[in-house]
Amino acid sequence: MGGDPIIASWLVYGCCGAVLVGLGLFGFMRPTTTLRRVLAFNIVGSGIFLLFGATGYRVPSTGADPVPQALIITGIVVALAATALAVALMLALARVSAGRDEDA
Amino acid sequence: MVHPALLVAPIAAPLLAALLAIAFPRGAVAAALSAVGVALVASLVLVVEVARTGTGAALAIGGWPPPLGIALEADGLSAMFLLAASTIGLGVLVVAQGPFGWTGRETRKGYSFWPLALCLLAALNAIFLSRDFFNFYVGLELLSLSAVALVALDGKREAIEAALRYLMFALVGSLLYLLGAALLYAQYGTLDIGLIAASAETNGPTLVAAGLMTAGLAAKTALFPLHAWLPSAHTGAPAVASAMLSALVPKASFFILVRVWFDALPGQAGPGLTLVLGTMGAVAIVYGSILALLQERLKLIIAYSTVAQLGYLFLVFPLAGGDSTAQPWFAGAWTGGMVHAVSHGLAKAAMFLCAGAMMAAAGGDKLSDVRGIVAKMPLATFAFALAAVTLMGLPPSGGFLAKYLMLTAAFASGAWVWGAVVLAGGLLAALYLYRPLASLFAPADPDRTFTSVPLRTELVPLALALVAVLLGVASQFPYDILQVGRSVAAEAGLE
Amino acid sequence: MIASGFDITVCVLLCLCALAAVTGRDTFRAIVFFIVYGLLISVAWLRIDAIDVALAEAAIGAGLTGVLLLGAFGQMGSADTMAREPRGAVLIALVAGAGIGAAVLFAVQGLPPEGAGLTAEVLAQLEASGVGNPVTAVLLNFRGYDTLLESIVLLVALIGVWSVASETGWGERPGIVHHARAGGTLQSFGRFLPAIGLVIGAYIVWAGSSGPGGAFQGGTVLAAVAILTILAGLVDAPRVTTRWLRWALVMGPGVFLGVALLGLFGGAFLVFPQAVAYPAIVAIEIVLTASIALTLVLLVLGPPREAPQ
Amino acid sequence: MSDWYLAIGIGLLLTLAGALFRVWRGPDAADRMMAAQLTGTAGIALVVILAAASGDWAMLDVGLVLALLAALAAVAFVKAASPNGAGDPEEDDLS
Repeated sequence: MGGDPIIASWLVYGCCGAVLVGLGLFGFMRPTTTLRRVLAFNIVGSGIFLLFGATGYRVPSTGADPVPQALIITGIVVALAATALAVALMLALARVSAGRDEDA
Repeated sequence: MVHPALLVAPIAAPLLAALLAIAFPRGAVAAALSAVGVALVASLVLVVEVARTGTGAALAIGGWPPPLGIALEADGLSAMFLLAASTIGLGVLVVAQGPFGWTGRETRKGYSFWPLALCLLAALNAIFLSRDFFNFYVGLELLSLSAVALVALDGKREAIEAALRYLMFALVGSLLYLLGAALLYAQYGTLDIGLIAASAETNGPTLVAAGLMTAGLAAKTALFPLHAWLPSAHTGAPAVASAMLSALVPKASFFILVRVWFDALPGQAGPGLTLVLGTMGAVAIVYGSILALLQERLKLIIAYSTVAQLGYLFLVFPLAGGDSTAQPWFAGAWTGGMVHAVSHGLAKAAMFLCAGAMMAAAGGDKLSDVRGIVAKMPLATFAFALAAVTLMGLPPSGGFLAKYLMLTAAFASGAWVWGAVVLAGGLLAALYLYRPLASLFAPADPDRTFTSVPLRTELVPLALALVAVLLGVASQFPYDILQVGRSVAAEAGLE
Repeated sequence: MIASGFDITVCVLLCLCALAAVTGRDTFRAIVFFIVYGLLISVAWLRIDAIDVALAEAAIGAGLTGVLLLGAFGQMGSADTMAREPRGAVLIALVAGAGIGAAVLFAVQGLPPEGAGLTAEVLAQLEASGVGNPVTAVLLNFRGYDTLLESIVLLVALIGVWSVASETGWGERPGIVHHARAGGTLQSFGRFLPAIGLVIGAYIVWAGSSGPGGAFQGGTVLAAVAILTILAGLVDAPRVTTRWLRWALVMGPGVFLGVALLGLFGGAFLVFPQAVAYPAIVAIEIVLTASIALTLVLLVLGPPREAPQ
Repeated sequence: MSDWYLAIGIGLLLTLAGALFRVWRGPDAADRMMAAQLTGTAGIALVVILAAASGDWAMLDVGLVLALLAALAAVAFVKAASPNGAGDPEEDDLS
């Protein structure tokens, strides 16, 4: 059993990243709540990271390219910072509009 | 060869001051003013050096040249934008001492403002000096997060709502940009602008990458129809913050867009893309102007004017990059766009600061509130009028120089439609600025009283508006500076 | 053959989780799917040999982000209900998402299959960088400037989070008051896990100089420990006006920036001469870890709470 | 050798898929939480399998982190289910 892979790992994960980006963008743009939008934003982000990381693994014999890995770690942290700010704004908005009609 | 400290100071000094302001809020004002002062001096020296030597300055951070490391580089464009950002930044911070200065007790707004404003300025400078597409991304995120927090600073429901909407646009804009940068790296194995330019070719992945970057950056620059976040965000923020948000923040994403198409991928913009960007810019000019005409509040007029004025920036793409033949007027169109970015920044900051001062004096910013304020605040009113001259593009202002260069290019290349848009934009600006001006200069109601405001809130916008005019008076100097360090391709337009 | 089967199964499950997280009306379910998604994506990272990223994704993506979203959901309660979805808007989102996804797919499959990126350049300079882990070398040396800015992005986000406090809340402790039954399961969790977590976190920071790991991953684990004890109601976060807290927050980026500026005396910025590169980077990593961990804890907790009535 | 490990990995992924179905169906928040915790266990097993398959034992660190963070997620689940996000179900039982 075994044998050569039918399709290179990097291409599988690269394409998966592209699909995740599409799904996440759909989730971001469809009419929904802020919390769900923030969640979708994180899916778009991780899709981009996966795609980026996968393209760094095109020549498995040399190992994964460390530069995209480092950039992705930076990106993950930045995404968390943005998520935290969005959540805080969302909760603040809920607080100041408590008692008033929430429709947006 | 300039000392590396000159390139580092505009970024490091505000960052250091921001850290200080977080740890030791009592010293925030002093730290902020001295740091931005240092940044201003450094960028002034850079501009002079760049003009004198006719070459840019570069520094490989950590001694690692690209592609492994990141390089800072100041060409003419960087130097001009740095100088504009530091000038406006210093002016804004001087005024901000009033509402946000240390009052003996730490407050939510007084504590938060300084680190946010300083990081915003540092992020701008970092972007203007960078040559690396991922470093641009980190700079953009630093810029966006501090800008969003400044929008929300007021704490009212409208402000928080505007901040949230702004954040959503900014986040998706950054992600699309990052996706493009990732694809470029996957294609060329580098993120450095110069190295990408050296090996760039026209192929599918490159075009998708550039398209994604363009879409993301256009959303961050509030290009029509992706402008929906701007007016509410800029009016919801405190006036000093609005000055930076309207004058500077959209310029950073525009700056990156210019780097993408003119420096990294010269010759790759097809006529379709430049037509789309130019058309959206033209629509923005008309749409923003009409909405500015319909507003009753001073800050909203200024904010919609920003939507319109940002439209001009995108006319650079068809004017300086549409055709396949290199022509002398392309350089003129490109330079015109950049001069417009700088002079609009100065004038818009002046206007928002005036609006802030007038709001403080009149207790509101409806046109009826500020009616006849000239008697009480002649300097601020004059500053507003001077800034209006620049936005309308009247001689001898920087706005005139910008529009003159763009018009010349438009008519020389036979692209008279774009020329007509530039002309119409000037007329529309005159129209929508006429109403606030008429109101400010009207005779005041005899029993209307205004609160007194500190003199510096009038002097700073006056100084900024004067600089915007001077830019046009000394027209040769900015023109020459902007040519320094331009690649041949950029000299000849996008090809 | 088997390898491809494994990869494809992972990707299908990933896409299913993402789909479930972005559709439907139940927000709680969406968040649960998002957490499982983070877990699967860590597995994906291991398959493409990116252990450092897998660690970051496990700690941040599946961990802290999920906790942040769950916390927000718990506090939003019924405020997080959705208005009716207009068909047209859903369709536009569908077309835009599918269009961009397809364009990216097209770009990915059009990439040259042999791009090795900068692997060779990084490995050639690895010795000069002072550390043995190529990813850490890029993060803290070759592209240390990005990391410096990133550590400040975290701080700016925190100031932004704090700045939306209510006017009366300034000076209070961040986040809501957590409580748990004395001696209950939650409290025992909060007493038992931190010891293990501290060891794991410190180990991951330490391992980062030679193998997978580093300041961000380790800092996140340490942050998770602190959050756990706070959620268990065992300790309360310090007031946002506490002086030591603020100095500790800026210490990491501050030391990093200071070391970077030292280079200016030699006409360079952010240089690590090879002789001192290893100790310098490890020292920066340690202070950076402390600041990052603290910042992350406070980011997850949220703005200072309302003053007690 | 590594193919055997990956084959086992596919099996694990299938059990994980089963748990995913439970997350989707619910019907209670508690069902979803339990199913998610189950996927956490499967995920750690996957990490161990992958470490064995590639012989790179540094991958086990990822398993450690996942295990620790799963505990935090469990606590967060419990918190999210309580009325204002601050409580403890054991406490609520008593009151």
